[in-house]
Amino acid sequence: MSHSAYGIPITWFLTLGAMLFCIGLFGMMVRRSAIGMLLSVELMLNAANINFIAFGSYLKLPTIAGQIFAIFVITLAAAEAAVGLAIVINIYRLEQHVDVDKMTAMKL
Amino acid sequence: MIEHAWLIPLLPVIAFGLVLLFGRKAPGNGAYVAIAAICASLAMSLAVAFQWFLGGASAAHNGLYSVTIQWMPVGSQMIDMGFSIDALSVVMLLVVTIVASLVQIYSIGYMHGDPRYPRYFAYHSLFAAAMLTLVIANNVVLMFMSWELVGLTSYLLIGFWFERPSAMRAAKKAFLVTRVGDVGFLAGIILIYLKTGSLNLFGDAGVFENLTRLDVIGPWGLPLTAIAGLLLFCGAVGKSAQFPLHVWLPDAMEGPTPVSALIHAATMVAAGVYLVARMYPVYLADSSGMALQVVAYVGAFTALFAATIGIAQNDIKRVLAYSTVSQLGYMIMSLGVFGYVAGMFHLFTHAFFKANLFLGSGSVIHGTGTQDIREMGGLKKKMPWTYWTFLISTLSLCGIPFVTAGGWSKEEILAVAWHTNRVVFVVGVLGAFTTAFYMFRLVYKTFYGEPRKHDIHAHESPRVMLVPLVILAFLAIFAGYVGTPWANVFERNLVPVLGHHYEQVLENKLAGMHHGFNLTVFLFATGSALLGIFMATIIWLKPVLRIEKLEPSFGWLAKLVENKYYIDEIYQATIIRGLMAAAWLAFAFDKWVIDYAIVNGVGYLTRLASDLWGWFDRTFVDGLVNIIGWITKTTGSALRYLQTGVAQHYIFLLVSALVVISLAVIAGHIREEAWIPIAGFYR
Amino acid sequence: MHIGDIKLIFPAIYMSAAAIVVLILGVIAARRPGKGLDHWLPSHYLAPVLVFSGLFFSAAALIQSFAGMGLSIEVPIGSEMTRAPAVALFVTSGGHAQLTVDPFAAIFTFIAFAGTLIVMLISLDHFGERQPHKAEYYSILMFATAAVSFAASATDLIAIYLSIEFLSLTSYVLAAFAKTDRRSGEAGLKYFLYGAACSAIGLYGMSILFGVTGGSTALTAVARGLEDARATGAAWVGVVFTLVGFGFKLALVPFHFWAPDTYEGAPTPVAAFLSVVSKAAGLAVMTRFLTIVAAPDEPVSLSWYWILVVLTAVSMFYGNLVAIPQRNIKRMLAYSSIAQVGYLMIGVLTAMHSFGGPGRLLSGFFGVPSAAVRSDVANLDLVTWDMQGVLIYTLAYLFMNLGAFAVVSVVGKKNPLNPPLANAEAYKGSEIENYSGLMRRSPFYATSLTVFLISLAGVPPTAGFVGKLFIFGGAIRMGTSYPELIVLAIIGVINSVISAYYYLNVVRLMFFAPAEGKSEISASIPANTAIAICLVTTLALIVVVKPVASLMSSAIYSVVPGVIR
Amino acid sequence: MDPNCWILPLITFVPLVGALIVMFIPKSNYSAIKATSIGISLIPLALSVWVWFAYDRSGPQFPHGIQFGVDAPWIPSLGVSFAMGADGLSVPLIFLTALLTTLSLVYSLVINERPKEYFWMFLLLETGMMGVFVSLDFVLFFVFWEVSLVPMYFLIGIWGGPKREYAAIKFFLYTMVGSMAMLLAILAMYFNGGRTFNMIELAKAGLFVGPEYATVGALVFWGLFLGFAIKVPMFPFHTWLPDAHVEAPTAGSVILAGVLLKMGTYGFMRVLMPMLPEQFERYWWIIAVLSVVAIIYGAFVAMAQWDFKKLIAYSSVNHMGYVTLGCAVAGSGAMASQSSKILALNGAQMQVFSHGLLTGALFLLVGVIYERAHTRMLTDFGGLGARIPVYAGMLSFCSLGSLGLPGMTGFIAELSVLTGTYNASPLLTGLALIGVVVTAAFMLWTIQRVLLGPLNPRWEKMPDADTREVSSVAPLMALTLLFGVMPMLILTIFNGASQAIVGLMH
Repeated sequence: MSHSAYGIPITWFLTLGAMLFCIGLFGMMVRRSAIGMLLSVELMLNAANINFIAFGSYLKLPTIAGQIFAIFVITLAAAEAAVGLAIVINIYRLEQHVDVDKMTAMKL
Repeated sequence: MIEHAWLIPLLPVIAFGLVLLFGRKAPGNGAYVAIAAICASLAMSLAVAFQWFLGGASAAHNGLYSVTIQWMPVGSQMIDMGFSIDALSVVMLLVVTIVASLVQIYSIGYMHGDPRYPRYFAYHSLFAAAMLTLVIANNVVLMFMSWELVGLTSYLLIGFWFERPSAMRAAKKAFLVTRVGDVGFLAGIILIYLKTGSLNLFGDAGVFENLTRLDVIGPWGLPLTAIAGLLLFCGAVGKSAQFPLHVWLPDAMEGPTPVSALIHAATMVAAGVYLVARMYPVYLADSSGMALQVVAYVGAFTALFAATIGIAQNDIKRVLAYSTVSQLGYMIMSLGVFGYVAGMFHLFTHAFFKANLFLGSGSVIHGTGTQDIREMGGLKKKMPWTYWTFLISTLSLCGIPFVTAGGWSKEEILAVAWHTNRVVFVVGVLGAFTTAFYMFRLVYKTFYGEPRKHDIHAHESPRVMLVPLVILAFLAIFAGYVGTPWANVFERNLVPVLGHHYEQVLENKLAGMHHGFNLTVFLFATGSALLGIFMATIIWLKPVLRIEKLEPSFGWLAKLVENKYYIDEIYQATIIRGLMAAAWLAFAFDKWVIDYAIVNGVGYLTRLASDLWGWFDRTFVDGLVNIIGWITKTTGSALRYLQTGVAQHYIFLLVSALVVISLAVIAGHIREEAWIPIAGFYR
Repeated sequence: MHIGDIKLIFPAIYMSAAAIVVLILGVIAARRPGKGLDHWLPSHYLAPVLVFSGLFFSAAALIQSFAGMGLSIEVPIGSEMTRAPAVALFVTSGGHAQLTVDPFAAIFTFIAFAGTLIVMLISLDHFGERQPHKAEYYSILMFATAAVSFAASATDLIAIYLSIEFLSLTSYVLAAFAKTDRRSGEAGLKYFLYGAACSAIGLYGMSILFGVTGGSTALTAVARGLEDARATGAAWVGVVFTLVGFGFKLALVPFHFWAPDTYEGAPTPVAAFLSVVSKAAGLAVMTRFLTIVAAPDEPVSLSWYWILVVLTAVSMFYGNLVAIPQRNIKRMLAYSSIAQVGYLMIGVLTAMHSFGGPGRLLSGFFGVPSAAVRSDVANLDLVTWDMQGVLIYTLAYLFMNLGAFAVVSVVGKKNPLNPPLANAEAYKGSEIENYSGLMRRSPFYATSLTVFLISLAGVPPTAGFVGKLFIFGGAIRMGTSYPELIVLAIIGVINSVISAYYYLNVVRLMFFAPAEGKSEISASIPANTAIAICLVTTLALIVVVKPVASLMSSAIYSVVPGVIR
Repeated sequence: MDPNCWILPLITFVPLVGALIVMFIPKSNYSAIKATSIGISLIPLALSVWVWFAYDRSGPQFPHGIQFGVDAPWIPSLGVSFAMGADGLSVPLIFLTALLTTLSLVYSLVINERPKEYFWMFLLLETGMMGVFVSLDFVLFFVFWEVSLVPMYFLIGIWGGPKREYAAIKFFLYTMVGSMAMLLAILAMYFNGGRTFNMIELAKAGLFVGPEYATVGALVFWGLFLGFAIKVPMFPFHTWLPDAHVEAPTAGSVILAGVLLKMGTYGFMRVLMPMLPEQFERYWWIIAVLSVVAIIYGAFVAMAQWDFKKLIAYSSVNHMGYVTLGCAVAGSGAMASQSSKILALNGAQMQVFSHGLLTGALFLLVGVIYERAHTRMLTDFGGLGARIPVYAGMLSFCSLGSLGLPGMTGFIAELSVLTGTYNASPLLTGLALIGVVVTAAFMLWTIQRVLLGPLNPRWEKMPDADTREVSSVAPLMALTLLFGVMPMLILTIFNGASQAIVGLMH
């Protein structure tokens, strides 16, 4: 692949992002505890951030739109984490466990 | 008076309404109102007849007076309907009104004390009205409507005592069998209407004028006129109880005897003959002549066939019923062999003496309380009036010449048969012999010898029943003088009814027939009658010839004849059971195949599918199925089952769906090695 | 960055401000119970009043956006002057607006406000007086409404993501609001986890789109970027991943797994809110995204357009078939709303064809549509039938679904907060058997629920029928050139018959089954007014269709920014 | 268009207003509810009689123009207008609907279980039915078509017999499938016929003519046919009728048989024949064959029934067979001559009217005997003729009328249809004639079972028909006799409509 301005081509960043995304996704599917799933969500969001920043800077005429988007995403990730933890704590107070597999009161 | 001829049928209808609504309260609880109406009609008919035959009206209206009103619009043209007076209808008017009024007077005595007395007279008036409308109708549909109404009233009157199951069944049988015939009649009407474009008989646009349009070769190589003729004849067969639709008449004897006298002897059954006579131009226009052939042979066969059965009957009314069937066969036979005038003349005379016979048998039953002639005997002395009137009518029926009316008309028929169709002539003579044989068997069994059952103390009927008997007996003798070979008034007036064209056709069909007294025919007719009487006397009056000795050789024949050739049983086995089986089969098909299998099946399947899922998910919740087994099983089957309640599973399904979608989307582009430009795109 | 005319976005700002006011009042009142503000100015009655006045602001914004529709003005950005749509806000370089408050957005804001008003009326009755954290509940509800109006007008990837997340977060909290009830907690958690995953995937998709289409986040720029990046597979994956985010909001089939459990678990008013208002937001964003960015290429390869067609059909069948065996009415309504989304998607696909269709892609100055489109613009009345199906059905769906949920909340109201999970079986509030013989106990609720269910089934003369008439009409009109739409219409018809079955099942129970021993049902004035409003609109829509239809058709027009009249 | 004449909207919406008035009467006040409902139902009856006489027999007929027309804009952007009008086809049906509703309400005076909802639903049903016969705009037609469906569902469901729920839901879903197919067909016609829902313009627009529209035209034709055939009901789609009739309350089944079935045949004559003449001529023989099968099949299955009401339900299938046969022949293109096609169509319309009167009366009579004996099985009756003479008279009059005895409308209708069919295909007429005989058989068999024979001891003290029952059946009998003897009065009305429709069918 051609030698790019920053020494390493953009594909490395994209693959890193993709790997992080897949780990997060896998984490969501496999983790038993809600907290674990929260972590995986954070992972996925950060993977998207990496993409944004990489694309933003590697364009022929680089724009900062990517970074702006990344900043927004970070703030929202924080808010999401807060709300998520609030709900998880509430569940823990009721059932003394946060094991998602056991929470099947409503099904089918 | 001719212009007001439409009043004749209207009066009985009004009487019907009055008696039905205010029966109990009317004078003589309904009887006098009905009789007044029918007598008024009789008077008007006589006036019309007088004006028509003697007053020169027939000449004034050159043989036909027809008035119509608008009835039914079809597209641009309008079908109209009305009444017409000509010689044929006047004759029938006379017959119907005379017999009807006499029978109604007779019924006062016979039906005395019946719980539904007024309703009987209401039905009687309705019958008279329907019959009179039929006779003067000039539109085929009006004829059909009155034809069916006549059938309805016979149904009501036969089933008058409907508490008796046998009467009820007889009524239904009568209506259905005649209905089968009527369907043929209806088909005939439709064919005629479509081909000639009109339903009115007379007038230049009428049916009779453009019958030529019908004379085109239709299916089975027959001209349409023949087919139309045959279809109309179906109606006649049904109504006039010809073979094979004759089964209903003997059972119709379940009704009160005056009813049998009026309807099943004189008027209604004659309607079939009247229909063929009225539509005679259709038969004459038939180039192949097939229709008339069929009419002749059916008539002849019925005449002989019914007469033979008459011999073996033991119920007085059934004997007379079969004799009616046989005499109707005679009339139809005569029409078949171009004996147009003879047929109508026989109908004219037959009405009187047969009505008299039935009323006579009515008074016998009224007196003795039984209908089985084996229990009667020796009534000669106890019921002299009934005996003499019965004897006169029997002689008239057997066709004794010079003295009785029946003689003249039967001799006339045989004369025509002699001229045109010898086979029919032979059958006629044999018929005459058998008729005389069974009639005198009846007379000897009922009136001669000693009373077989001793507890019967027969008494003469009251005068109100005897007066009609005497009048009818008088007519049975003198009605014949209208049509004697020398001064045939009947023929002079009836033939022009056909209209000049068909009159000519009839003329050349009967060309060369000797119009006077025909010695050979006379000898044969009277000879066979006298032989019949002689045979009856030597068997039943003075038992020279023991009937029992004949038993071994003729036993089976007697058995066969006794059971009316098992016709009823055959019908029962084939048609009626077949119909019921078809009905059951159709219902089973409807219930199981269509309703259950298809409709409920579809409904059931969807219910089944959803219930299956319901059951499936209940079992899963309780059972701890391991994850791997669960994933492979569920993704395959129930969608609902996907909703497991566990968050991870949801996300798993989301991801798998996403993967599938992305692959599907990219599939289109893989071959274009789409990925390479990304690197080039960026620095 | 040019700010643009703030008055257009005022309703959203007003709503957020009102939410904050209610929150502060609630906090103050909570600190001094009894004699304080809580006594003479109870916050939870203030909220509906504020929302009601919000309605008027959104109407004003609608009128103003109508005026500005299609006009473009010179806008100073940085150094040079660029043309931008008059109704644009926060215009970035190259004339791309982040928010475009065109009539389409204004109508959705109006719908959101009306929906929230009714949800609040239901909540007042459902939770009654003694609901803990009343103020917080109503303020979050108002924040969510503000989020919906932002989402409706977002024409920029960032704006879309932000407003969708804002709405989702608020609805996670609402879903889990009944703190003491285990079912509500569980519902909230599942909703949160599933939502977070979907929005993450959506975000990842947006990042790919951002990259592949040349680095701009504005929808119009992305559309042009897609034009030449169409060949790369990545572009399509990006679009699909982004659609996951919107699909989650709409509860389209593969992204619907959260809906049944959440609707059953969450308090009924929240379920109502989720099923209507949050879906409206999803619908607005999906329509805007599809009509602007979409371009199912010709010849139609297995592009993501066909995926949407398949998903629509599957969600219709899935929603209706699985609703049949349900025994809990809220769960049944959840599946029924999944099916209803199917009908809505037919409308969206038809709308997409009539504007975003192939060959009509926006080219030239900031996406001014090609000549073909401009010709259609001229005679507004001619181009009917294709676009307004979505909006009319949304309006009809809003009122009939909210009406149904209102009655369900009134009938199922055991006590203010659902009982704890322990005696879940005891809590039969929303089991369908609970409705047997309702006609004898409370005829008003029985007849109104019957009208709503019959309307959901699409039987005339209700609003549902009018909606379906427009949707199927549009499908058949476009169907002459895109036969797959006729197939969808036929599937839609079949499904309305299937849906008639389980809707009528409830009606059957209410009218024919005996009502042994069940108590008379009574409800406070707010709930009755909510039901009355929905009843009137469901029955009256067929009469008032004329103005509504013309309003909707012109609104749909403006989806395409910069359409010059 | 001539100036709007507001008589038809008045007839349609007076019952709706009445229903609202009834809603405000307190539930306990039974007599007030019944009195107001019957009073209100008299208004449309009076208006429909006025329309009957004011109708100009030779005036403009459906496709070329309309009488009592009204046309107001409703959704102009879609070409939907509030259009109503009447012609030879609909005037008698309007009168029939009004008459049967009033008589059913008179008969329902005995209903004391939730009477408020009962009468309220009935008046709503009347609006629905009336709307179908007068509306000239497809959306309006479809709305009224479905509006009449819902109250009937409740009438069967709440006041019906033991299996009422199954019968009600079956009735609803059956008709809904039909009407949904019809909705799609209407929309397709809308786009092909120049974007208008107005029936007059669509009839003039010559839809789906030419080979390129063959498949679409066929699809639309069979869609509409399905919608109407289910309602008639024609042979394969008839299985909902016996269940619905047996389970419906007496007045309900009178309206169901008397009017709801007519909406199907009205659809044939108002929509299928004038608007899709080319398709109709291509597929007429299928409809003819199905109708003859219905005639024979209906008669035979009726014969195998023991439940009195089910027997009459199947006899309706038989009678409606004649109607569809008449329509099929009228659209048979070159097969039949013009005058026989008009005759067949006249016969079909006459049969619609006569079936409404006679079967309506029969169902009332079945109700009368059911109230007294609480059983409908024919085996339980016998010999009632002696015990209840007035009832016996009425029952035999109506049964004989329905088996086509001359002097009543049934005969005129069957005669005309059979004559018309003969011209098109003698074979079909022959088969249909079999149906005539079998109909006579099962009708007489029923009379014999119920009225004749020895009196069943259980009914010793059965009271005769009282004034309420006689007054609800007598008008129907009188009309059958009047139009039977003097068909001029009604046939001139039908004649105009038939000429217009057949004229369109080149």
